[in-house]
Amino acid sequence: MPDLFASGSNVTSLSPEDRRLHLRMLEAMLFASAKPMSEAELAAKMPEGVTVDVLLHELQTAYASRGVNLRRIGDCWAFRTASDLGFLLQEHKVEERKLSRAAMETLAIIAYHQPVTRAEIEEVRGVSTSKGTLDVLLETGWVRPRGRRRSPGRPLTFGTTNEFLDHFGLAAIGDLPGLLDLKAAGLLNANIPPGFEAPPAFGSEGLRDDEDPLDGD
Amino acid sequence: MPDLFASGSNVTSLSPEDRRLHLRMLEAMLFASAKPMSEAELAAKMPEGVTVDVLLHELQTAYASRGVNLRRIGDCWAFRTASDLGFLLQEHKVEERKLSRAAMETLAIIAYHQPVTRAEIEEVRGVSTSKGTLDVLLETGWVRPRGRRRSPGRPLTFGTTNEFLDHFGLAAIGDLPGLLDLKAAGLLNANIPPGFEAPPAFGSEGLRDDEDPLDGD
Amino acid sequence: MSVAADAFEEDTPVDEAEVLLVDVDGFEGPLDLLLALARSQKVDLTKISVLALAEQYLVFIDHARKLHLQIAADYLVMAAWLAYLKSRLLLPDPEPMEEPSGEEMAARLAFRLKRLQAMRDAAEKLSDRDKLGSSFFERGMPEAIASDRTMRWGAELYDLLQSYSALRARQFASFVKVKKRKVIGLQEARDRLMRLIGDDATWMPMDTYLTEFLAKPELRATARASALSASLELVREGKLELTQSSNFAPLYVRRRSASLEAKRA
Repeated sequence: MPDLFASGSNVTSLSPEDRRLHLRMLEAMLFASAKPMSEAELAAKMPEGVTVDVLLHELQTAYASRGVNLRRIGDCWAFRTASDLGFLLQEHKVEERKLSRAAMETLAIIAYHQPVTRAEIEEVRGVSTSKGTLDVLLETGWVRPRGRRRSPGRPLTFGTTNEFLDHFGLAAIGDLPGLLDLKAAGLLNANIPPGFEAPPAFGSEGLRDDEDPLDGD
Repeated sequence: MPDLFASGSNVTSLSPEDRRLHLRMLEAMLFASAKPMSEAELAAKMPEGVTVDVLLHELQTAYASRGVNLRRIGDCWAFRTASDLGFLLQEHKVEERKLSRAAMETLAIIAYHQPVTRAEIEEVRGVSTSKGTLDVLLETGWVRPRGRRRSPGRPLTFGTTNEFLDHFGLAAIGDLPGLLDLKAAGLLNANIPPGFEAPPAFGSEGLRDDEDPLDGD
Repeated sequence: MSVAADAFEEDTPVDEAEVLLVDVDGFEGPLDLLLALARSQKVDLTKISVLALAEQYLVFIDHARKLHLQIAADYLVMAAWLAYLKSRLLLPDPEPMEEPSGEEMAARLAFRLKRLQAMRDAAEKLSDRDKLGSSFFERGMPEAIASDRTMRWGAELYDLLQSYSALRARQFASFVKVKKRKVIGLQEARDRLMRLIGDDATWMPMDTYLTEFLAKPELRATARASALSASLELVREGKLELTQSSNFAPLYVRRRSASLEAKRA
């Protein structure tokens, strides 16, 4: 593999090793910085007598044909994606949003108690679930309507999806820690009354005996 | 200035321009993201049929001697500053919560013995794990429940995450310091390995292999 | 969160009473103490003498006992086991038995010590590594060009487990509340009986006076129990009389005539 820094020096007074180190130092600083850095800021971190601007231009040339370019922004410098590759970053502008506590709790109930109806979720949570909460969970793609409970009103039952397993790194729903496991891990401080273990987590696949398929209505 | 992509290709079926573009695309995506990206994520953005792993190894070699290195982190990749240049970047230092000795020991046992159950951790340490130790490790994001052991009670098994690898600068679990030696010595077994020698017991009758008789003095 | 924060510093002792001298000395259980003693033999762990180690341990525990220090049970269990191991190592093994030989037991112990030491060394090596955020760093300016924004929902498994356990913990609390049944106290039962029976000297089933409670299933048991206790007390004091025709038959109660007469007199 040819070396980016092997030749083409225009700083001949320094040993190649020193020059190489100085370029590496600049690269690291520009990479880690949360904002563009001025030549003065960079120079303050470099050994005395290093001509930072010459090195920066050298780096700029080296990166000119690459996926990332070294750009001059005012009197500052920063690494930026090559402008022709901006289309690749469409997905990286993704803004990560945290689920609300209510949504997290509802998700946990659906995961542990599935298949579960909205009324059952509300019973476990002790508060009524706003329509938005379930909508948000459906939007995440981690929750899906599974079927209908064979009971008066035939309410919808909810369960988790494969994307849910994927996101949380679980091989199967049965791998969710039970209450005793949670307690052992220090996550659960309460005393578990005897006979109050977590409900068995059912597989997300297939319908239960008391469930009808969705398209049955 | 010599070009990183000018030669050394091991992807001969593609035109040099295509290969060059693919490398640039990977560079751009990996530079843009602070979080490690999986090969699958990267491949999804690349033209079909591109062998991403070959290109990534190529990039890794190209960046090996630079101020910024491409690191493999499990099935993910990320650019990180070279660790010998950390002294330049102390202002970016993240305040690290110090783990207790017990937590560090538990983390090491999980890393080296994974998948490992809580009971097995306790067996190695010789004490019951205090409530909260596992909780703290789960909260760091370095440890996760992996699955369940196929044994009575189906206890939960724990393992490490990609964040663990990233934090400790490991490409894979196989790179844990001394892992192979420990394995060879049988020290990662739950049970005493065959051939693990019983240490000499003082005062026991007879001579051992490494003893000579006390002849006539 | 304070519990978790503490755990970063040190495992928190469960109970004050469990804090012993041996623990104060910084040992985390018998295996930890044994390992410290083994290291004091200043030899390679593979070459330690398990017999000498057993003796050292027994002396240590003995010493602690002479100082009248409380010693946690697991240290004593280990002491007993080591005393047994010692005897097995010193005496020739009897006929082959079901249980492992002394040598095998010693090897097993040495293995556990070596394994624990190996994990401690590994933990140290991990701590000493160059770490993200201290020796090497991620991109400081991850690029996010705004337009066509997609949303990604972030949630960690830890958050999920945490929510579920918090939710269940809340329910345990209310579970306990439900268990707090209403109880009819003795005094209440006594006052009630005295008030309702009044001067009535005719035999009436006790339940007559409890109808209000007996209508509520959850109060039935407590109302009967305290009414019975109160009535026994009142009989002892000479204020009431009780009668029953056979086992489990209804209990009849009336004001004791003698007391009535006494009152009239």
